[in-house]
Amino acid sequence: MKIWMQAIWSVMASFLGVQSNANRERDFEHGRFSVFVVAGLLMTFAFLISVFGLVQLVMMYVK
Amino acid sequence: MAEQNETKTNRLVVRLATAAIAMFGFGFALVPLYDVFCDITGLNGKNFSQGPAEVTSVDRSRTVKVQFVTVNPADMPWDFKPTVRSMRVHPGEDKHTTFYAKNSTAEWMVAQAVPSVTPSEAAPYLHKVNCFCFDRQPLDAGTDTEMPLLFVVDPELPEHISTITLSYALYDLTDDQKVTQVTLDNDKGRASL
Amino acid sequence: MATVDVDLPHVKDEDPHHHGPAKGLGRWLYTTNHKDIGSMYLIFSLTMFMIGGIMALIIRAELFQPGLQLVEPNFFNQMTTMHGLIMVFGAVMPAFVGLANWMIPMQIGAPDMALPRMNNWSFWILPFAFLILLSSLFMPGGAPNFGWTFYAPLSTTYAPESVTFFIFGVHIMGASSIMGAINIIATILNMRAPGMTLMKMPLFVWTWLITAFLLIAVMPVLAGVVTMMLMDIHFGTSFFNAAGGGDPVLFQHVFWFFGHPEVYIMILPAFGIISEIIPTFARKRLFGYSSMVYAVASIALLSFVVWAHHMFTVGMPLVGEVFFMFATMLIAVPTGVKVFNWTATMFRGSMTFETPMLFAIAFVVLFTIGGFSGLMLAIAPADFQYHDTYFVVAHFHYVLVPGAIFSIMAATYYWLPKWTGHQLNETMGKLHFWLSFVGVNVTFFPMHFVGLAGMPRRIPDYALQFADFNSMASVGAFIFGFSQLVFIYNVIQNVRAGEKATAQVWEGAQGLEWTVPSPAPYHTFSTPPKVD
Amino acid sequence: MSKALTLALSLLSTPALADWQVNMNKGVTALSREIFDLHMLIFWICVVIGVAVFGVMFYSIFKHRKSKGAVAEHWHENTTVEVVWTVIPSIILIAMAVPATATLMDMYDTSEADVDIQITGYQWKWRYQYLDEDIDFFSNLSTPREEIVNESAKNPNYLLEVDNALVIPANKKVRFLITANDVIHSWWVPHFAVKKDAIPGFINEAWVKVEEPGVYRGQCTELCGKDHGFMPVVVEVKSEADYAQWVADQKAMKLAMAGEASKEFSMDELIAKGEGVYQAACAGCHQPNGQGIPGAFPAITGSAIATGAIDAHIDIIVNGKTGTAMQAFKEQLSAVDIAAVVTYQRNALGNTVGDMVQPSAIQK
Repeated sequence: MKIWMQAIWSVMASFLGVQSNANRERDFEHGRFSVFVVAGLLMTFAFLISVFGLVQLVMMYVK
Repeated sequence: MAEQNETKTNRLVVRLATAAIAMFGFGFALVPLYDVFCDITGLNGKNFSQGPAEVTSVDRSRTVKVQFVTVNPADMPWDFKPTVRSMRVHPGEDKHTTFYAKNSTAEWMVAQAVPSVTPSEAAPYLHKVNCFCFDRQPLDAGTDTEMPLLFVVDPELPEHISTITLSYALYDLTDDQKVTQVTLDNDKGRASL
Repeated sequence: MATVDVDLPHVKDEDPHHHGPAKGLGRWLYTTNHKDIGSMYLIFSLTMFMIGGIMALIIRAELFQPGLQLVEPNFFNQMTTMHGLIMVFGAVMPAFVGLANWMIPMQIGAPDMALPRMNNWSFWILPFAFLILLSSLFMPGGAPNFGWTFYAPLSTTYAPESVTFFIFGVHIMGASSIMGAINIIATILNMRAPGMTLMKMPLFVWTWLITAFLLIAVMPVLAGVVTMMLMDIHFGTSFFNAAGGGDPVLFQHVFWFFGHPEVYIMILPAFGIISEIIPTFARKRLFGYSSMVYAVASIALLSFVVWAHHMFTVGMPLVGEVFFMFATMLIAVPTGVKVFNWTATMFRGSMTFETPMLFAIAFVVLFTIGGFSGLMLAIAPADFQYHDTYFVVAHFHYVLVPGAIFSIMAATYYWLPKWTGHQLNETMGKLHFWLSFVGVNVTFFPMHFVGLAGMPRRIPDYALQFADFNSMASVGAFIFGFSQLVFIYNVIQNVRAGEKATAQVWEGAQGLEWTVPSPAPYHTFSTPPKVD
Repeated sequence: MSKALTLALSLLSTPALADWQVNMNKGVTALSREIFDLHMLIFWICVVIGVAVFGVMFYSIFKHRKSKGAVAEHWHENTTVEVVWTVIPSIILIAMAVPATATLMDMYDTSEADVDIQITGYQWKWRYQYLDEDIDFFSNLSTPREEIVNESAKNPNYLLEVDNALVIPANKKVRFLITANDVIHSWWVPHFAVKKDAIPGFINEAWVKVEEPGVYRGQCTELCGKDHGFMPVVVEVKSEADYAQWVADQKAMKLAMAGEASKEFSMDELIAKGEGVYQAACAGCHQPNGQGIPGAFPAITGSAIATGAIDAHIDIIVNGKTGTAMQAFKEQLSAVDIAAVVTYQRNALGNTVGDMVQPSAIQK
């Protein structure tokens, strides 16, 4: 499970575009490629949903 | 080491090639996906609703202005205009109107109307119970006709929408008809591909 | 096709009985050597850059003054369409593939690309794809005149007959890009020298790995959309024809679903090149290497969810407009901010300003200006005033000309001594740089003003209030155009003669490619190097 | 040196009135000013960030040069600094999106309009139909061809002038229903900040409430073929009284036109009127001299139709020809115009058929 949490955390860091060298070495040492792909797709989908939610929120607030 | 590397490369190449072919298929899958997405959000003013709508109550307290607009595409010589420009309706009540079409050319022709609604947000709430746009409309040379439209505005129409404009573009399908000799489109769906 | 015969001087490499390149035309036709194929891609790209450039000069000559002076409006539309297609698919992408072919094997210590024969094949179909495209200029009805974005129904029902040639040309270009991408991924993932782990790869290799995945995901969608066009035009389907139940807006959605990742395909390799050059001339390691790798990787996914910001005025529901505005802003900022990493690399470095570094700094400054105008375009309500005007033309030319093209020139000046074994002529390089720098700004900066003032895109003639800035842009275009002849002279001169270049070539350079002698022998790293 | 000379020469030669507008039009509606403010806000944010970044960069370019003895330091990572310089611009720019959403929601206001106008984009002209009144006309570019091919001086409204401008009342909400007849066009008036694509087979809507009467000019903004640059938009905003007067005049003119259709014309009157109609409606493709463009548009001189049976000649003009660029001009030209242009084409441009047709004989 820890692998998945690290992968999701790394993917979120990549969305922000900032990552420490230590995490990168950990990801490339132990991380499995397929885990990262799945985590990436999941996080992209989560990103879509959260932006959609943010949009609804802002449109409610601004009305 | 080289052979083991060889098979690894081949396996990777096969996987990448199938990914490319899958994406080619995905490009084509976008077409039905787009129609489903349009149906839900009324994107681009498209609505495919046909047949009686499950509308129970008539909301007498609110009136919505429904306008009718017609457009003749490039090579469509017919006279085509709504008999009634606009009407005020209560959401939930069935309303009827007609569209006038005249084939002023010297040959038999067949045409099909493509509906479009604006604001696109209102598209899912305008139910067309019976519409001349469901089928192809043949007209002999010089004859004219009045084409029926039976529609109802859904009471759940969002509050801020007070005017709905329903537009029809009348397309000439005479060549298609002659080429494909398709009998009149009987699946009552929108014009098939 | 004016090919300059780059005959690499034959230097005895360490393996005496190993035969060098074959002689004559056969060498180039049957080569499976990544260096020869790289050179062919680069020469082909330079030729296409010139052809596309001539078309740009025809466009700017017509727009020099109000009134129709030179060309018919229909031919003008052909010029804008072909200029766009040739520059995107003929100049920028093959140049990056050429640089990848040359440098990736040497940077990861591989003897050659994973699939050498497919590598030859994916180059050699390109000239024929562009012959098909360019031959449509001489067909009845003329070349494609519906813009490089070929929106339906202008590109289907109302297109000249040559549209079918355009479709087959695009099919072949797509096939070449997909095969190139598969080759590059296989090489990077499977043929790295022992010790060269994914962690130690240079950033140029990383950006190309991500670009290759983008290519594989997106070029098939482009092939799909042109196939749908083919079926609409010839086989009576109605994908984009409203008469048969189709929808022209569907075309725009599928095209831009390919289109936006495509613009990232054209800029990520440039990020990689600049991240190689600035550390060398600042003599300081790239600041935040990990952040760059992760940011570039996230682009691969996020570039798929923002395509509709090209279509804000098409009539989308309100929720759609707001969603794509937010998504575009949320993605544009983290990627734009990567520019700060290059600035931080330069900070407290020890810099010298040879030609590659000049081009790299110009890239950072001018690409960022293009990035800022991109952020302005992301604001949906403001985009109602910007959309399809010269403000958009100024935006994408700032990210493409001082962006992609300057990075390709920087890479050429940076790695040319390694390819040809001769030192660069710095004064001529600087002359080319300053002429191009002035030309690019005089050409494209006034376009911001006429765009904001209300001049639409793709028009052969304009109202009088746009006259002054347009004549200025046209003069700039001719300065920029003719200064590229200086570039060609520099390249040919460097191939022919020049002082002997050392293996290290640049004092601050790091990387496996600098461990091989200059000029790089025909076969490098036949035995994998030791990477500590 | 020669480049500078040509630059100087070119700047002097353009007419003095060409202004140097560098910024977006503030516009004449509440919305266009809101959009202008958004534009300036995001512009200044970008300038501030740009000055900061380039400042640091040029500072380090001048300070940390090898020739000045600078020795490179060895740090190359600091995630906190990176987080700071990523999060701060992100927050500024995302905060930017909230007022933008507010403006966008105002633009999608669907309250009831006072005037509804259907705008249809044709290949290379606009058609305006007032839904409530029975007014329906085409708006063609009226810049004379001589000005375009530089045979005569260009008037100040070069390429931004039409024969029949769209007329709308001031201080009233006017709703535009925008669609297209053939390819995708885009209807844009910079001073209204209204731009909407006209898509064949579908309808889009936009609206405007203009405060000051005046004439506002715009252009088609989506590539739509040969004369994409030659189909401008001109909107005349009149006060309510003037607008009502204009509507009345239009209706009176329509009656007069109907009356005129039943009048008998002489051959010379028809030919004279026909030449004007030919230059406006037909010369675009068949060329002013009637030679057409081989392979694209057939010639009128010696054409089988123009010299053959007059009914076929009338029919191709009234109903057009499917599958070709020849449109149905039934709705674009009045019966008088059609009779005049038919008579003109049969007795001019090198044709001498000698017969004529009266407007009453034109069966639309």
